[in-house]
Amino acid sequence: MSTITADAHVHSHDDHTHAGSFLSTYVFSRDHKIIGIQFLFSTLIWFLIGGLLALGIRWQLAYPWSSMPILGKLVYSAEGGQIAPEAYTMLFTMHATVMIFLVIIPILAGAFGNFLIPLMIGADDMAFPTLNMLSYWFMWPAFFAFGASFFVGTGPASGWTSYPPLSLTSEAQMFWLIGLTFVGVSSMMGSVNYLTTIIQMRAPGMTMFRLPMTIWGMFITAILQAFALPVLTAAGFMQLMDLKLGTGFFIPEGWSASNSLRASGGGQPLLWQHLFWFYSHPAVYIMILPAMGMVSDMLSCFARKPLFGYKPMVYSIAGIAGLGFIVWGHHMFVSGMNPVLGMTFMVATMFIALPSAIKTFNWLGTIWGSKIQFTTPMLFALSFVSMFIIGGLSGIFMAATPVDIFIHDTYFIVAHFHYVLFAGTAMAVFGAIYFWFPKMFGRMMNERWGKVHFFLTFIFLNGVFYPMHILGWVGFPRRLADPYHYETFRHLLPLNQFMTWCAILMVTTQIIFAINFFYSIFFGPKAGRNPWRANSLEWQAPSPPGHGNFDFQPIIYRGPYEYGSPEVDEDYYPQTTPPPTDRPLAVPAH
Amino acid sequence: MSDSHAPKFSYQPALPIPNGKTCLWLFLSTEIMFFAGLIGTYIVLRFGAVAWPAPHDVHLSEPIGAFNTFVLICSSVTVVLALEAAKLNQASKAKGWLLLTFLLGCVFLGVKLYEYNAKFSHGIYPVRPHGLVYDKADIHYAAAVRKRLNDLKTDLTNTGAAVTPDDQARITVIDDVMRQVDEAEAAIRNEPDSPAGVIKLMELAYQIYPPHDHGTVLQAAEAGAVPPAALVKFAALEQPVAGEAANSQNAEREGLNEKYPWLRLPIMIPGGPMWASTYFLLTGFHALHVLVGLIVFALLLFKTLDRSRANVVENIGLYWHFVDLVWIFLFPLLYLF
Amino acid sequence: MRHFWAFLFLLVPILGVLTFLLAPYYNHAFPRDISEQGHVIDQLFMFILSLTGIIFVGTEVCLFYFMWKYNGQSNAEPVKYSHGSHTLEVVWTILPAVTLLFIAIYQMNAWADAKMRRPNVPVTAEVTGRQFNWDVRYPGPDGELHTPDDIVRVDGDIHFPSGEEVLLSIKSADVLHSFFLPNLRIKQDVVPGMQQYMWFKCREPKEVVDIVCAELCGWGHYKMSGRATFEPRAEFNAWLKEKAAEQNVRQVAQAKEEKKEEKK
Amino acid sequence: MSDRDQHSEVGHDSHEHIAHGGNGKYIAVFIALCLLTMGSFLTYFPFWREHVPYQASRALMLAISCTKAMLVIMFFMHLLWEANWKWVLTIPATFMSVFLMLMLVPDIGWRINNGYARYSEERWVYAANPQKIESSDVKAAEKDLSREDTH
Repeated sequence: MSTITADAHVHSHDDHTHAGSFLSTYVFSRDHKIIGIQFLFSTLIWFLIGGLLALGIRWQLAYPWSSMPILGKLVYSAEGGQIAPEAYTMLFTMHATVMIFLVIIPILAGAFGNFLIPLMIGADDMAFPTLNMLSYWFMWPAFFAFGASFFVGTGPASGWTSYPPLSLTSEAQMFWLIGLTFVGVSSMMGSVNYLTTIIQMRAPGMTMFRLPMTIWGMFITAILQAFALPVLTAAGFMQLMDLKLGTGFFIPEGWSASNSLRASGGGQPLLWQHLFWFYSHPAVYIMILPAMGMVSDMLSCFARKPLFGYKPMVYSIAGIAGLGFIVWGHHMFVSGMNPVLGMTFMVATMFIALPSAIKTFNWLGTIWGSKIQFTTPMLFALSFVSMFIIGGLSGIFMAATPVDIFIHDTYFIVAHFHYVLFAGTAMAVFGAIYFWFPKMFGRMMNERWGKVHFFLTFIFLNGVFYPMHILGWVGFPRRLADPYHYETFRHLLPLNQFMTWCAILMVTTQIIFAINFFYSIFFGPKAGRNPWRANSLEWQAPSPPGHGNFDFQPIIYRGPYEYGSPEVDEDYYPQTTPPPTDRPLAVPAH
Repeated sequence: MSDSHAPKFSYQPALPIPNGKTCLWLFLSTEIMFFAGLIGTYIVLRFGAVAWPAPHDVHLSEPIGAFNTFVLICSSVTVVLALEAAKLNQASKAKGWLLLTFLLGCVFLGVKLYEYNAKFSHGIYPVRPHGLVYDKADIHYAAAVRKRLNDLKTDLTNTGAAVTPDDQARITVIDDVMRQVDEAEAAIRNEPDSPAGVIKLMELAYQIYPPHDHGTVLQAAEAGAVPPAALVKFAALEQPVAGEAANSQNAEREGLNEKYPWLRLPIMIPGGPMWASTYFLLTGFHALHVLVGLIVFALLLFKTLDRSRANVVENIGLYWHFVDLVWIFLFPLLYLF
Repeated sequence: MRHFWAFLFLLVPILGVLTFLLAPYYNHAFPRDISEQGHVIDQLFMFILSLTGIIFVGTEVCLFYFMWKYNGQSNAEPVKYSHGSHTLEVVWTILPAVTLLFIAIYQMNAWADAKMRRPNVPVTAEVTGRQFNWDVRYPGPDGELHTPDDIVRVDGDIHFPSGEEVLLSIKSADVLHSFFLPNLRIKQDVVPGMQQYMWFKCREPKEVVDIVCAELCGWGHYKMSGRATFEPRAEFNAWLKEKAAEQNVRQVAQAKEEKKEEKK
Repeated sequence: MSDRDQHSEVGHDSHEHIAHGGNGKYIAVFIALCLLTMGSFLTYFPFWREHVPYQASRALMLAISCTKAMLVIMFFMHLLWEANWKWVLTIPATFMSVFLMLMLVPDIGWRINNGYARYSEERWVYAANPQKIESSDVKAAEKDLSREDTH
């Protein structure tokens, strides 16, 4: 508090004086907003690629070995449009890799983290703008490496988990691992930067417990990345060495590949799984915590009511992070891991359901007794809650070790993580794009088409992913190019065809979103500073914010969820508006 | 550090330290996790291993390791003195200490290179698809030895030029080893149920690359891992050496590979491949961190190290101490355990 | 149409529950259980399904009700200016915690039975996963594995005695695989260099079921299938004998062939 | 290059008034570090190896390493004089790294035979040391050896 300066009105004079060359403004920009938008566009392009890869998978499951229309002809013309089993293996490997490492994590932490953190805490930029720029540009080698891996042989085909020794038999894995390393370095740079910014650069009055949930989500995510990712990077290097140099960390003695014996040995394939999941379990929270935060903000804003149980929400996020580090073993219940260890991991896993439950109840509490405005972002936020309930509850099945023996590696798992990642995070991201679009581009997106987009996506996503629970109930294994090879699963073909058509329609629906998005950037109606009449700090800045973000010194007087406060006449009470008695002290300069 | 920008607004920092230092400490926590992954791997793989070579088997010299530890400790002190000098605005003094740190870091890397060279020259490194190091003297080992011998012989005989006496001597050595390989393989083929062939191979392996630590073999025998018969044979091999080096306990026995450096036959070190994997992984990443530190020192040496740069010196110092810390754990784990 | 969105969200619990209720009638549920121990897993699954089903319906209906009741267009009441309730937080922390703890303890026994309490019987067979087949090795008359009288089959046709405890020693020859018998509710990954055990008991006298590989093992993962035949002990022994004889004939033939080649 | 000035001021205030005692303490710590290094190096000598069980010397080395680490962290990295934030930044990482290693032990550090899984036969064929050989085989081998010697 000692640092509050007397001059509370720091006008930004260099809004327009900073104009550098095109390259330094839009390409190698050090401005967190430009970097955030760069991340957004890159990840949306990868989102498209990942979606098309998924369509390939779905096509093969619905019409095995039959020529895929349009795409198959383009990509697999040599095989007459047919997806070969090698290609199928590559499809699901790269679908997961692209979606996780190049879409979800960078869109949450990279795009929204970058854009929102300084704006929401009242900083003029990140603590280290150059580091921030580097963290974006370190994604490009990753983009190239993952992109190149498609063209090496039949592409990486050991699953996104890259379990050795299978992964050590493929040359494309080298590019995959290099891509992973660059993603790791980029995330590491990003996360230390975010942490420093959030810890050190909050506006006067913005105490930790006045931060919006979005920032809490980003903060905990950054901690998870900082602590978990280095372990994966280390493991990735080890696998790279096993692949290229001839070490044997993950290779048992006397292991042979491609008919030649590998002299180096003495390692253990399970070691990779441990190190991998030590990162990748926290990573599933990296993929959802910021979304949870953004959903909390949207819910409270459009319910016009304070967030229910702010502190329990914060504690439950922290609880998820803490527990997230000691439950990785539940991915390995049937992997040959010591079953005693399995039991300890099972108990820890059961308890990680607890914070998620608390969050869900608090979201319900938030809309209780409110006045809901059914805007597009609100619909996406509500669907996040509704879908997260399904995804969360199906997690309990997997935590129950004996049940996991049966459903492990079946479509039940696929259903679970798609409900959390697609129906959860991706829907929250859509909502967040609709919500913060005015702040990013200064214009509004079209509401009517937004609702159409929501409606169709909501229907089709349930059509694709809900039946997966049923498939899993039958024991339908994932990652099989032709599950109908087995008599047990032959009768599931019609259901799979239904799901595939839903998937095709769902991907088609996104055209509405794309058109709406690009049209609105140029022709959408102009948005004011605060089109949603929201409280949090970013809405007090100009839309879009200029260099330096604020045209006044932000001073914070309250938390971000004071909607419907009896103290004021309007139903919102921005964080920067001084309490009535202090009013003369600092009036935001508009 | 370099990319902090001028503040436009006032903030309410949670920690009473500059942003650069906050960021650096956070970075160090990620580094802790990185090395935890590496060192954890080493510990569990090592203690779960069937066999692990003693330091001398793999030409690991404890005094050199201890010297390197000393060098790093010295450099830690000098960097801290550089910081103190910078804080007192004694720029030239600070630069002097920093230069000394830089030099000490170079010494560390130089010693490391020397050590690596000692491994490489003995063929101890992991390389795909086959290193020179084999876990055990089995038929694969025999095949590898045979292949190397054949290659050598073809090189010597196919040159077209007249066979020099020097080459002739080499061919004699090759033929001698080849005969032993043949004998051993024949024994394995003819009496697959008897350990005689394996013992012959082991004998050959000990000739090519004798265990440099007598204790290893004895320990392995105590654990029931070496067939006693092989031990009998090994003891017989040991006899003349014991006599020769009666007055010097640490004298190393010379193997064929050391006697004839051109031979470079595959060698048997139980647990050797895994040892090489972990050793080069750990020391390699540590050396990489040292190198990064040195680059930053070098850049810093061109600047005036007065009070305004004390922060920078402090941050790179923190990093350097962390590198030192990692070595503090690596030294006993790699050299003395 | 004011409540359009609320009713859209109401579809989630309705269709969700309906799907699970109808699925068994179309045979879209657990494959037929032929094992002695599988019902434990099935019961546990159904128990968790009903428990989560209740919570699912409760929360989703609650969400619908709030969306319907507190629609900004129809709700004239002022919003409740509430920051949360300490009592409620405690209640909905403790309740799930107790439930979860209960599930955790309730299932431990089943887990121990499945993976920890190895039955004290001789190993029936050794199964090896390799790209892309399941090989099996029966101990032969001397009851010991890795002896010359072993019976080795590599055609993916694996027989087990039914009605008695079967102990398998499983391992992998190349990459990770997973030995999955959906009809017996058992699954175990096989790890190269590691030898593990799995055990089960078939209660039906005569059954033929699929063996599925449930861990990605390469391009041919989808076709790494096998057939497990369960038959009474007598038939099983007869089958073993037949296969042993077949193997001997084959070996003799091979030996003859080799000799012929040597002569040439 | 420089960080925000007001922060540096705050940063210095917190520990400047504690008497550092000049560079003397660094030299003292340096000497202590050297002595400790020599202490762990003692285990190198055969005399020590013969008289102290290796478990004891390993524990000693680990203890010495931890002491050295604490000295470096506390004095060279100035944590002794820092405020409470140091715990927030250092303890979670330390805890997690130790936890990671501990959890690896039952599977990786204990993999030859942990009661639930063990090395497969094929693996033993290639593993570093041959398995224990039956006594009859040893006798046969010894017979072979004696026969050889008579040649």
